[in-house]
Amino acid sequence: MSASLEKGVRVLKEMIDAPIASYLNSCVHCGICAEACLFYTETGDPKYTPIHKLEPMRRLYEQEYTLLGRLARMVGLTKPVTDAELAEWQELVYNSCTLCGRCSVVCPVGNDIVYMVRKMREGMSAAGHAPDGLKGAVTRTVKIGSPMGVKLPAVKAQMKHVEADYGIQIPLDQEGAEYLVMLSSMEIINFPEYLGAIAKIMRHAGKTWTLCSEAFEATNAGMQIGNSDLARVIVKRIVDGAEKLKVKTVISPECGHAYTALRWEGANLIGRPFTFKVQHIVEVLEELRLAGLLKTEGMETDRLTFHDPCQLARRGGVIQPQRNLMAMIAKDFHEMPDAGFMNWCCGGGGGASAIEEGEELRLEAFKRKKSQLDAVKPHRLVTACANCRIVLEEGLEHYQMNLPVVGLTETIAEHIPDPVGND
Amino acid sequence: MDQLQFLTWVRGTGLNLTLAIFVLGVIWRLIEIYGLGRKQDLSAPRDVAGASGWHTIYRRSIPPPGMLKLSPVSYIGGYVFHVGLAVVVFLFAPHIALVASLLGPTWPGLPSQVVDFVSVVTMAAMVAVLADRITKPAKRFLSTFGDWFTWTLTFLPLLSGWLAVHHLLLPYTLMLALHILSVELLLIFLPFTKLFHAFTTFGSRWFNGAVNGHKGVPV
Amino acid sequence: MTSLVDSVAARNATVEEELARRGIDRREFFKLCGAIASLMALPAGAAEQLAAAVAKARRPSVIWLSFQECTGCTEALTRSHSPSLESLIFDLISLDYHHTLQAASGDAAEAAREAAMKENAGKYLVVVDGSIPLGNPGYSTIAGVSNIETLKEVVAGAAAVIAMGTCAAYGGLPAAQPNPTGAVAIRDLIKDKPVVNIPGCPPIPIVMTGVIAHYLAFGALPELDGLGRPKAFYGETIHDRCYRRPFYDQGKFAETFDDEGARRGWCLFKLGCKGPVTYNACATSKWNGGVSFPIQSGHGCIGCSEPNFWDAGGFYNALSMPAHPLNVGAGIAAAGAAAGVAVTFFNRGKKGAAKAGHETTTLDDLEK
Amino acid sequence: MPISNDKELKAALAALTDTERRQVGTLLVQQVFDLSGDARIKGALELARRADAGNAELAVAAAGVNTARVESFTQCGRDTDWTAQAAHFVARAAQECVRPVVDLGTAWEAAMQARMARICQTLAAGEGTNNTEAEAQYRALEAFLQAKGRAS
Repeated sequence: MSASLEKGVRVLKEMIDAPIASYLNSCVHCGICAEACLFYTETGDPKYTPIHKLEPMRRLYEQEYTLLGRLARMVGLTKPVTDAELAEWQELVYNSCTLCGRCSVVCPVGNDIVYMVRKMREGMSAAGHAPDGLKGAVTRTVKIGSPMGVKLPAVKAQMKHVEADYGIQIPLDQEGAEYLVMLSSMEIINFPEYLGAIAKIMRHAGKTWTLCSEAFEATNAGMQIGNSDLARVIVKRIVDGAEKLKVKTVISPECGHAYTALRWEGANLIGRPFTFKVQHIVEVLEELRLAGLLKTEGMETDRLTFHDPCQLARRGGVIQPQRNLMAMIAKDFHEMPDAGFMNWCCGGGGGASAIEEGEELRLEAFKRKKSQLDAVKPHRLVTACANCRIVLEEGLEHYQMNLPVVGLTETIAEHIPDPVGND
Repeated sequence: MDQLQFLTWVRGTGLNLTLAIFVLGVIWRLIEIYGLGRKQDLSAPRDVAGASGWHTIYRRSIPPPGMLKLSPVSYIGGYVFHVGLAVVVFLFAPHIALVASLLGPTWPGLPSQVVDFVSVVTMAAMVAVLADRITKPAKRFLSTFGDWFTWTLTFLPLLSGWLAVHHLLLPYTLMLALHILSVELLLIFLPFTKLFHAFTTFGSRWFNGAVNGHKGVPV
Repeated sequence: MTSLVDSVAARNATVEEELARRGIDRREFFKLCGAIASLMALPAGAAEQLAAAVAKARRPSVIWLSFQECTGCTEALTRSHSPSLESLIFDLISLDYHHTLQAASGDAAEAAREAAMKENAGKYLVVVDGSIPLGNPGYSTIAGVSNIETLKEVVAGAAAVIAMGTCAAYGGLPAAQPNPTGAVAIRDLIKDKPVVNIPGCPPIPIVMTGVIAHYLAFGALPELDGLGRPKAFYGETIHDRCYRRPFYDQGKFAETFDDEGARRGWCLFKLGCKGPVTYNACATSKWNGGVSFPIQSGHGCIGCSEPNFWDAGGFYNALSMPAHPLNVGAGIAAAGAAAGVAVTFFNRGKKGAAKAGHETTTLDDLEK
Repeated sequence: MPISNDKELKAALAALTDTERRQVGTLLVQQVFDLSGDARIKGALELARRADAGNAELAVAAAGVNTARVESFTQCGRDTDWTAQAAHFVARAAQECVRPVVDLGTAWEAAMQARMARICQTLAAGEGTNNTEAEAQYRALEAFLQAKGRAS
């Protein structure tokens, strides 16, 4: 069975609900969502206006779910959605949308546009109009277990390395541990220091934790491509792993979309509430800090600022914790303009960074982040999402900005003293 | 049909027809839209004070940080003409008398001269917003026939009403009749065009607020 | 009141001779012409010119036809009080036939009319009050002859027709819903003769005098507006000339007929006054020799000089109010709900079918 | 004094001066340089080896190495090419050697990143996780100390 327009339309018909109907009837074409979208503000191309990205779905809604719309179609006043149209919209719905949600928080009539883009991707993917990059990523995640083809040996190798580097034993498949730590492939491959930081922090806080051999991958390319069937397969592994190991809390790592996929979409994908808690690592660190279990020493003295990953802050509700954590370790911390709730996206989220043909557009959109950084001129940039880090570093490299990017968890771990008696 | 007959028709049968279509249209469309329902969110909510659908309904009237300077005409022009419309429609003596006669309650209005000034400001704001729609690339790109049509539908009652009150341009009988007719056209088309955002905005803001409020994000 | 019959001898006398015969001196006559000239907004110098012309004019023969009417128009014209301007009207014209006023009756009356028609063929004026029933000629007849026949016959030789009162001008109350007699106005029947409408229920006598004097003096009917009314009298609305207009502008309205506002003489807009939509001279020339007019006596104008004023909604419904009580009841709401529920039923079905027909996407389903 | 485990390695590094630590770091990175072969890294290592390397030169070299490092990231969602990833870690290890100030931490970091590069190579070859980079690093440090004539 292969993807087809008919399948895509059927999925969209399934996805359209009262909120989408209300939104599509409320839009007054005021263009303010464009002013909030970096793909429009940095290119000036009106086709990137967020609400326009939903045009095929809007027409389908009108023709299928409104009386006048159905009549109009019967008499040929409106044209049904075509496959060519969906193909044309692929660039708008994927390459030029990172699901950052800024349009949804500014729309004067309250349209949750990113909610609709996420649903539209269901139809697009079912109709076979998803970018190859994402298709590859979701195929590898389902077949191999990681969008970047990371298998357990690689995880084990990194565990061994971290054990040597940090001198801490990395637990694997420890039943009854309090925390189940997930890793994103990005961290396994590019930022092994994250696992080291976790090990150090957990030992410092005296918390039991474990990795899970069947479910080490946190990210969910199924959600990024916008296909709940595949996302369900992926997230189910984590749920099974967590429930098998009977952990109390699953920690979503320094990644934006992994958090959204597990924390907010997970229960809806598998159709029942979780029996365990899900927390982003930043939430866990804040909890430890509040419980007095996170005693850091020394302060970073250089000029720092923080990039809020969209899925963590605006889309996830975790905004103040990272500031409290930064206050613990940074003496010279400055907020970027529009930081926090209204922060601008790095340009690579929502699977966008996995789309090769979207590279040029992403670098164009990065100018918005550049202007934010230019306003603060930090010496180092701290964030809490591995994908943001790479997209930021590529952008900074492209614009010859010499600005190192570091993870919040690793930076905090550097300020945790080694317990006495260690070698 | 002469002017007085035309006026009598719009004040009588025409008004009756309009209110019927309006009431029927609004109820039909509201059920048609919100009848689609939505799935319950099974994920564990994050309770944060001030993060709920109800909060968003009023809070979304305030421009989010940094947005006002990006689209000042939309915000300021939009505010002025919406508030202006509300004042002209609900605080002008003849309108209050009309609504009171139809629905019962009455309330004090503003002096006619004030309402007259407000209506001129409202019309100016609408022209500004129209100019913005023509010049701003994103807005122009989005604009369909519906936008220009609904702008006209909203502007004509204001203009004809102002001209009627001042007995300008056309004999009062005709101008008053045209004013009433323009309001009737506005009401008839309201449930079937983007003007229906007058009703669905609250539902949309509530959904937006609820979905994000579930995640503890006060939008 | 000069009896019409014995005026036959005076028929050929000019207006001047006739006035002298009645002992009305030239000053009184000049006062009349001055009043008419000013009323018709003629230039100042026109008074003498008007007086000279009228004096020389041979009194035109006038045939007054009364059809479906209540004789209110005649009543207004012949109100007898001090030798008023109105009574002088009969000195300007030779009223040869008026079946209410003339002493003769039966065949003698008809004979008088036919004589006048024959003698002044092509020059006499026809004044009509009352509408003409087309529903059935039998509804209204004079001497066995239907109004429509009489009208056609008389108007054939007329110089001009003056439709006196709203009935003759626009059909009037007889034409009100459901218009059982099929009443129509003069203008609907007479297309080949100049017709002057002098609406009002009844119209203001001075307006009649003005039109006649204008015809006598200038040998033509005054300038008319779109509805055939002399602009001199019907060019402005009552509202524009109303002495209570400042209260309207300040929003000071009487709420009931005897509340504080009414006693203070505030605007009667909220009590249904149709002044704003009614063109007439009531507010300026007023009634009964300038004593008063409806608004001045505390009652709103009912728009009696406008076509269809009788069916323009309740006299006490303000112009900004619905003309008739509205019925937008539960039925409408129910219909709306029904439509909504019906569509929702189909939508849910369609959504359910889409869900049921959902084919779980597998990896190779991503490729077309 | 033979070095047989990381504890002794760290102790030995602690006993060195900063300049010596930079040279040891460079030495360890040189051992895995074949996994990268990037000219910018080659230049940086040669510069780091010279005791008289000035800060300005180091900064220039650091920028080049940083570019190499960023370019060799494995892109999100792309299939991992472990060989290329090894080059990424060589660049990260080299970055430590051209820091203006080198202390015990940076030397140790260079060693660790060099080992990660070797791990990537073993993963690319599919030989599981064990490799002999650690021992190679011990031998290299011993040789360095020998050459310095200091048998600590």
